Amino acid sequence: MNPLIAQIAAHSPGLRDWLALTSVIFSIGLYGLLTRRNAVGILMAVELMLNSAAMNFVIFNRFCLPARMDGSVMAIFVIAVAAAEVVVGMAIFVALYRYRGTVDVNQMNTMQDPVISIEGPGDFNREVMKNINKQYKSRHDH
Amino acid sequence: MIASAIYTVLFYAIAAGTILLALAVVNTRKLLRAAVALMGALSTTAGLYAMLDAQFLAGVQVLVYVGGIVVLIVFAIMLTRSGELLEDNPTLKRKLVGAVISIGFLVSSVGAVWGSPFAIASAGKAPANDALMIGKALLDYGPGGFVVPFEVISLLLLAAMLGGIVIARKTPPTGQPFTSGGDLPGEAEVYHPLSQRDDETGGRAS
Amino acid sequence: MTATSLTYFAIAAAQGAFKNVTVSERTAQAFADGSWILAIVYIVVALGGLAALVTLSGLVLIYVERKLAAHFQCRLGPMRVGWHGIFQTVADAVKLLLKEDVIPEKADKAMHLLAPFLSMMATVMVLGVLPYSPILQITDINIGVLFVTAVSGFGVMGILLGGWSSNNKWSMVGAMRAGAQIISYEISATLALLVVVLFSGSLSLAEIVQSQDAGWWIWRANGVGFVSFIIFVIAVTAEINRTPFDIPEGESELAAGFHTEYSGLRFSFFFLAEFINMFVVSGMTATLFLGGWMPFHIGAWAGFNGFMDLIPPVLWFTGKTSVVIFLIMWFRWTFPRLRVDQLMYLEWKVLLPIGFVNLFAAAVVVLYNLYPFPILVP
Amino acid sequence: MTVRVRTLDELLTPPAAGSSALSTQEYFVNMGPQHPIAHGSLRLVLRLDGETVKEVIPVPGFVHRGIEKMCEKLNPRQIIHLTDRLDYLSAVMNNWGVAKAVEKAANIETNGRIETIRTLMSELQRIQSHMLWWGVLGMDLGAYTAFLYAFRDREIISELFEETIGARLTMNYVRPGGVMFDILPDFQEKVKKLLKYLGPIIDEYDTLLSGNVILQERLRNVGVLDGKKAVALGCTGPVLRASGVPLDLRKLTPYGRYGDVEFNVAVGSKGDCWDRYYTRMEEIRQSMRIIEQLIDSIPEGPVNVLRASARISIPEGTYYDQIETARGVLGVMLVSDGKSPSPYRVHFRSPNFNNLWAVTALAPGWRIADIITIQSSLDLVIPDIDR
Repeated sequence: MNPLIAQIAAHSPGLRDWLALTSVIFSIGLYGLLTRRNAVGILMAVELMLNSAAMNFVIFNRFCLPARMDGSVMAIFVIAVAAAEVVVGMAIFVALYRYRGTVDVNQMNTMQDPVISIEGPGDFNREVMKNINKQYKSRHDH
Repeated sequence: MIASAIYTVLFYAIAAGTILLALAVVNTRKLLRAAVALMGALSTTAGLYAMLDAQFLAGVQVLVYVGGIVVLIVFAIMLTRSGELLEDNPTLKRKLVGAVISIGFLVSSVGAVWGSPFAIASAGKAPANDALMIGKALLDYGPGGFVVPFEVISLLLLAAMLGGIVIARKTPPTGQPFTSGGDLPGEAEVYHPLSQRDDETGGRAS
Repeated sequence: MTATSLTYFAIAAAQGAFKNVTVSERTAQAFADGSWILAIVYIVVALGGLAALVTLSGLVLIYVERKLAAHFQCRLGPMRVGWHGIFQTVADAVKLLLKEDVIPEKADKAMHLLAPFLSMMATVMVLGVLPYSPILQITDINIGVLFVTAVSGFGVMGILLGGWSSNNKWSMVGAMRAGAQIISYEISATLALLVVVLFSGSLSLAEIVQSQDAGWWIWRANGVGFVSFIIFVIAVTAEINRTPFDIPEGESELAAGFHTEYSGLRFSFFFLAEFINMFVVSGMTATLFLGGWMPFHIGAWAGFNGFMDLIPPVLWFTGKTSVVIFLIMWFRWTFPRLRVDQLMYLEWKVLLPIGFVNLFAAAVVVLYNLYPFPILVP
Repeated sequence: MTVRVRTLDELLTPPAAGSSALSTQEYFVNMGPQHPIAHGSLRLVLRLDGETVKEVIPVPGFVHRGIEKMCEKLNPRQIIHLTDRLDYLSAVMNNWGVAKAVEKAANIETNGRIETIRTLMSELQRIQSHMLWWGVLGMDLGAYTAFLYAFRDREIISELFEETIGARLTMNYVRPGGVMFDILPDFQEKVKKLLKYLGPIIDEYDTLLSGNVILQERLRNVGVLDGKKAVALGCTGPVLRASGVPLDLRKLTPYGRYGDVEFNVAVGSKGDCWDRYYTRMEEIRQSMRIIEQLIDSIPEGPVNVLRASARISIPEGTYYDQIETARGVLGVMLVSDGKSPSPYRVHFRSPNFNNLWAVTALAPGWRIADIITIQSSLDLVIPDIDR
């Protein structure tokens, strides 16, 4: 037998190699999640992470419980959940885009402050906030 | 022996491909290219599933991800016009933070994997017909059966479908309850020939 | 939806007794025996055969379509190049290959180059699992039917990318139409195909053919099979974008739809993919509903059956596929094209409900063993 | 100091009406002049929202040749040779239109043989024109076979024309005071054979296309043009008649031999594309009826009441006459100064120009594919629009 082939065969991937692969994919997804600003881009990164997690189930199934199918079943559940998540996610992005004209997550800050941007001296800023608080109140009173 | 060698080479080749494509997914500035790279990454993952003797799962992966999810993402990219606008280059700070966190995760998880003992079964041969086994497992109850989670997943999918429709549909006209068919407020201005016919046929010259 | 269909797949996929000797199995055997040369010969033969099949079926189908169209339209069609114009397609192919490959200035170049190959790949991958005869099949995977349904996703992506990357509004409209159309009709096609999977109890294409030993599913499945045959033919005609469902490329509306900006070799890839797609879906229809390579048998008529067995299986497969191809071509040269909303109406409000009811009926028939009509074979 | 503040109300109320849909962007596309539907060189600028048409702006003028201006340098006999290039599918009828105006202006009386031959040729050409339209409609809707069927049968009429006139498409046949050539001895025989052939063929057309569910779905209730609007737009011909207005000059102000024959004016009820389709199909049948009645009763006589070299002098004044071509009313206006043999000013009121603008009224609200149907059902010949 060719020694080279024997050498290659000796490096046949084991459980740890597979798990290392999924870890790498997961961390790539994590990097994307942290750096991307577009919501759709973030969702794609999440898909990568979900995918590597699902693969972990199959890997453990294959190496630790080869006679059963629990891991595959779990992976199917993950795929189904991912599909559901993408559907709802996309619907939300489309709705967001409709109202805000963008899907940049950095601009999804209406919950923190009704004022989008103010450029001016501090006094004016405070005046504006007062006005807005008044509006809040009058709305609430009604 | 030869089969084992081929398996090894295939594994490293596909793994390298997957990692490269995954890197493309998170680093490409054009989102549509990222979606194509995602399609590639998910397809190579299907190849990995096939190597793990989960053929049925590989088929499902391609069917659901490539045929469904990626196409949906592409549509979403087009609908939200993310494809036209290049995504802002993330700042160096962002990149650094992301790299540190993800590499930290990678190191810790690989370390954990290498450090833990696993109960690896010796007779590692998967059953010949995984589709049959999966079908039985999904509809079975008792130990090894997943019928309840399966039903829950069906419910989840239904809810997701309804939720998607409700969230993404057009806004109803103001002043009407949120139950109408969701007509555009501006649609009344659109001249539609069908609506025109009813009120003007009477005055037809003859 | 997904979970339900997955389960149906899983339930139906039971192991058959018969196992074909496919090219991939022979290769694996050769590797195991240590005879390298034989294995490489098998691989080369398989790849070469696939390439030859792609080229030949493309060339033949284009010629046949032109001739058929001509005779439907009371004219002769190509007559100049070779006897009755048989080399016309070759000449056209050479012309296309020699043409300049124009890429629009503002196109997304990488995607523009990638799209035709994705389209082609989706088609060629299916050719690898179709059973042409008991011994002539490149590989028989357990999940054959699922695989065939799955890889058509690449075709959608090819068309979507081709239309998007051209940076042309007509292409874009065509691509969006194609995306919506193929995804919608895939559901109906899958529902129709699940009926056969239910009856034959397997996802492997070779086993599905084997299960039709006693009669083809189109009539042995008691009407249910016939309904799903019709649904399947309609749905796959839509999936391969042929008239009356050719709205993604409808030449009088969108110039040429998603491949408006393609020329030369890349255009020929889309073009060839369309024709090989026709072969693929017709082969699938023949395999699922018309018994694949299985000869035509009638009950206990041993003499007749023996005579039918004399015809080689490859010819049976080719003949049945040709019938379906003829049907699809006949559609094209007779019907006008639908409008995009009528197309969606047909799928979501007509075919899909019928498909669901049909699948339910099939499940009932299989579960309670309801065979009101006698099966021809004892 | 710049301050940009969005108040709470602004934030909580959704954007204004138009933008609250799927935030789609309207876009413009050019349909033509290099587009399969342009049928020559018509440019339609479409304002689209996705697949839905918001507005259609026709931009004619790509095949403008200045025919009206050229006519000012030519004498009435020569003008005939330009009219076949207007609506090239109604060449004989265009000839006749000009001849009729000139005859009215110069007070030329023709005889029964001339009028019968003119009527016969016009009706043959009307059949031929509607056949071509039928085939092109089929082709536009994706049924390519219809196109070739139509051309196969059109060929027979074309050959008939070629034998008599010497041309197949750009025919110069009718001239002031008569026709160019006499009919051949076997003309009647051939026309009768043609009629015998055409009867079943028109039924075959119905079998191939008219009864098709997809075609009906594509045509019915699409592009409804009611009579009032059609009149307001100045539509004529089958387009107007399909909207329920029975305006047919052959019936209204009979010329030629139309007063002597029995035929019905095909009239639609709703004015949708299907009505326009069926009006034309019915007109083919009615034209066949007219030919049938006339073919056996062609009177004897000369085919030209003027000598070939006779000078046609038009007295000073403005003259107008009109004729029903395959697409509607062709009006010919001649202004003469009474001195020069050529008219001072010539104007054609072409049916296609007015029918074209029906697109702008019909298309909004429909899909891109319906533009094809609507434009096809209007049966436009672009050189007649641009002149």
